[in-house]
Amino acid sequence: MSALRVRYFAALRDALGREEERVPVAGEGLRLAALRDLLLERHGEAAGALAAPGVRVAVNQAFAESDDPWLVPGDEVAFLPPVTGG
Amino acid sequence: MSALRVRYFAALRDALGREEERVPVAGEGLRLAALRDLLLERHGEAAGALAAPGVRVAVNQAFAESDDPWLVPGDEVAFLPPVTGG
Amino acid sequence: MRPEIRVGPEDFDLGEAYAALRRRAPAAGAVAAFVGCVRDLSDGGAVDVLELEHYPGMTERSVAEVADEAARRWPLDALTVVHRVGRLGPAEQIVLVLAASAHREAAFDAARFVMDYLKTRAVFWKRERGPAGERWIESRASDHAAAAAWRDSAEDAPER
Amino acid sequence: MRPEIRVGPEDFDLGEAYAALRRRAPAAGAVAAFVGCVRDLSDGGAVDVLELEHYPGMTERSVAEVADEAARRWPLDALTVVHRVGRLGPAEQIVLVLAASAHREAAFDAARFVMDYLKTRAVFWKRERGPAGERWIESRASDHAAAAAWRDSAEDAPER
Repeated sequence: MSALRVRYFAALRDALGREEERVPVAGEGLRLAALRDLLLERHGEAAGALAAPGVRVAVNQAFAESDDPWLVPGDEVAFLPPVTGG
Repeated sequence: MSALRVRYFAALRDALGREEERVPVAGEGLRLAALRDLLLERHGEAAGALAAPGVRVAVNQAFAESDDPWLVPGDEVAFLPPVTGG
Repeated sequence: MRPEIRVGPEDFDLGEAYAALRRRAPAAGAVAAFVGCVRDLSDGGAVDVLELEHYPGMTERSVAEVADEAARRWPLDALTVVHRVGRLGPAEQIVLVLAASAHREAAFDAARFVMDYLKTRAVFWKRERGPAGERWIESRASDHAAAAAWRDSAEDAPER
Repeated sequence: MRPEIRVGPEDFDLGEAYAALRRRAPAAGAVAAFVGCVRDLSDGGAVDVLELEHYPGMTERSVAEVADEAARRWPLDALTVVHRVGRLGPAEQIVLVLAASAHREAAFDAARFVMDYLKTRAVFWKRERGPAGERWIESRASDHAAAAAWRDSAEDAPER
């Protein structure tokens, strides 16, 4: 199944109105930056929340330090608002 | 009973070889400084421990900040080595 | 020393967790502990329910990383971190930290470090519900300052 | 807020003391705790027995003064201090501090302050017995430095 699993947590889930979605990708994959463009196109204004200050992205449950990571089908990408544990 | 109760704790009890003693005083009492002289006379070298660094004196269970306090019969005077609680 | 980590909805018992820690570190001279509970009043007003969301898998790893960092910085004999998730009512327990060391300085420092880092690095999100509705709690500047202070002091961290 | 103080030979139970503290401060968001135990090894070598001497009356008052000073410095909802006396074996519990407050900073600070001040101001004396004989423990310079640091910071003590 040639898709990414994209997950939204906490306030971002509320903003996007969903907790996850499948994003089909071509076999060779795409950069995280390209996924952002794709999500903006798909969700319009609501996707602005993904670029809010403090929002971080995890690729396969590890924080991405830039928009450079290359994503391939099967990867799990999560958008995480600032954490408030403890 | 016209006496002070003088108590020694911990290492000072070992040094003086006793945990307490009665020191008779005249009706009008005496200063803590005078009690020290009296104890030096009574115990000789052993009483040197009472003037060791860090030793404090409590009069009626409150720390004396100097050798000035005036002691009257019935008072309790205690010599306390540096504390090591906690 | 392998930190004991637990993330889940179950409540914890400080006395039992302490007894278990002492079994792992019977010779430790000092144990510092912290328990965080739901307050009935927050910046947003009265609180009826606190919901703790997490990211299963990533959350456990983020807590373990905080604990491992504490174990690198201080000579700990044992370390326990328990963090609850799900719906909690006022006064319910949220988080437990126990740190055992030979001396009190390391035990206190490590417990406080773990709490400061959990606040800013562990993957949890809190939502409050009260009479005024519900809201996601925002991260506190003071929590980030507390965590940053440890980072700044990393070079002269105690090496006892 | 009236600190709960106990000085005596009886052992204590952290879990029970915590439950009692929570009953006095049910709304506190943060509880910091410390337990100090007899180490089986000290500067003087192996330890078989630790003897804790005190001055009945004056000792209780000195502990209460430390607790009261903590309560003046931080906004505490509850504070418990238990200190044992008499003969203790290796790994036995000596001292317990529990501090409850709205926020973790005050709870941690108060618990640590109480320990630092107990070390230098509370009227107890420790004697160790081991294979090498017995000796009165000397007060540690690091304990005096820790207590002095609080005195120096008195002016900018947190007033939360």
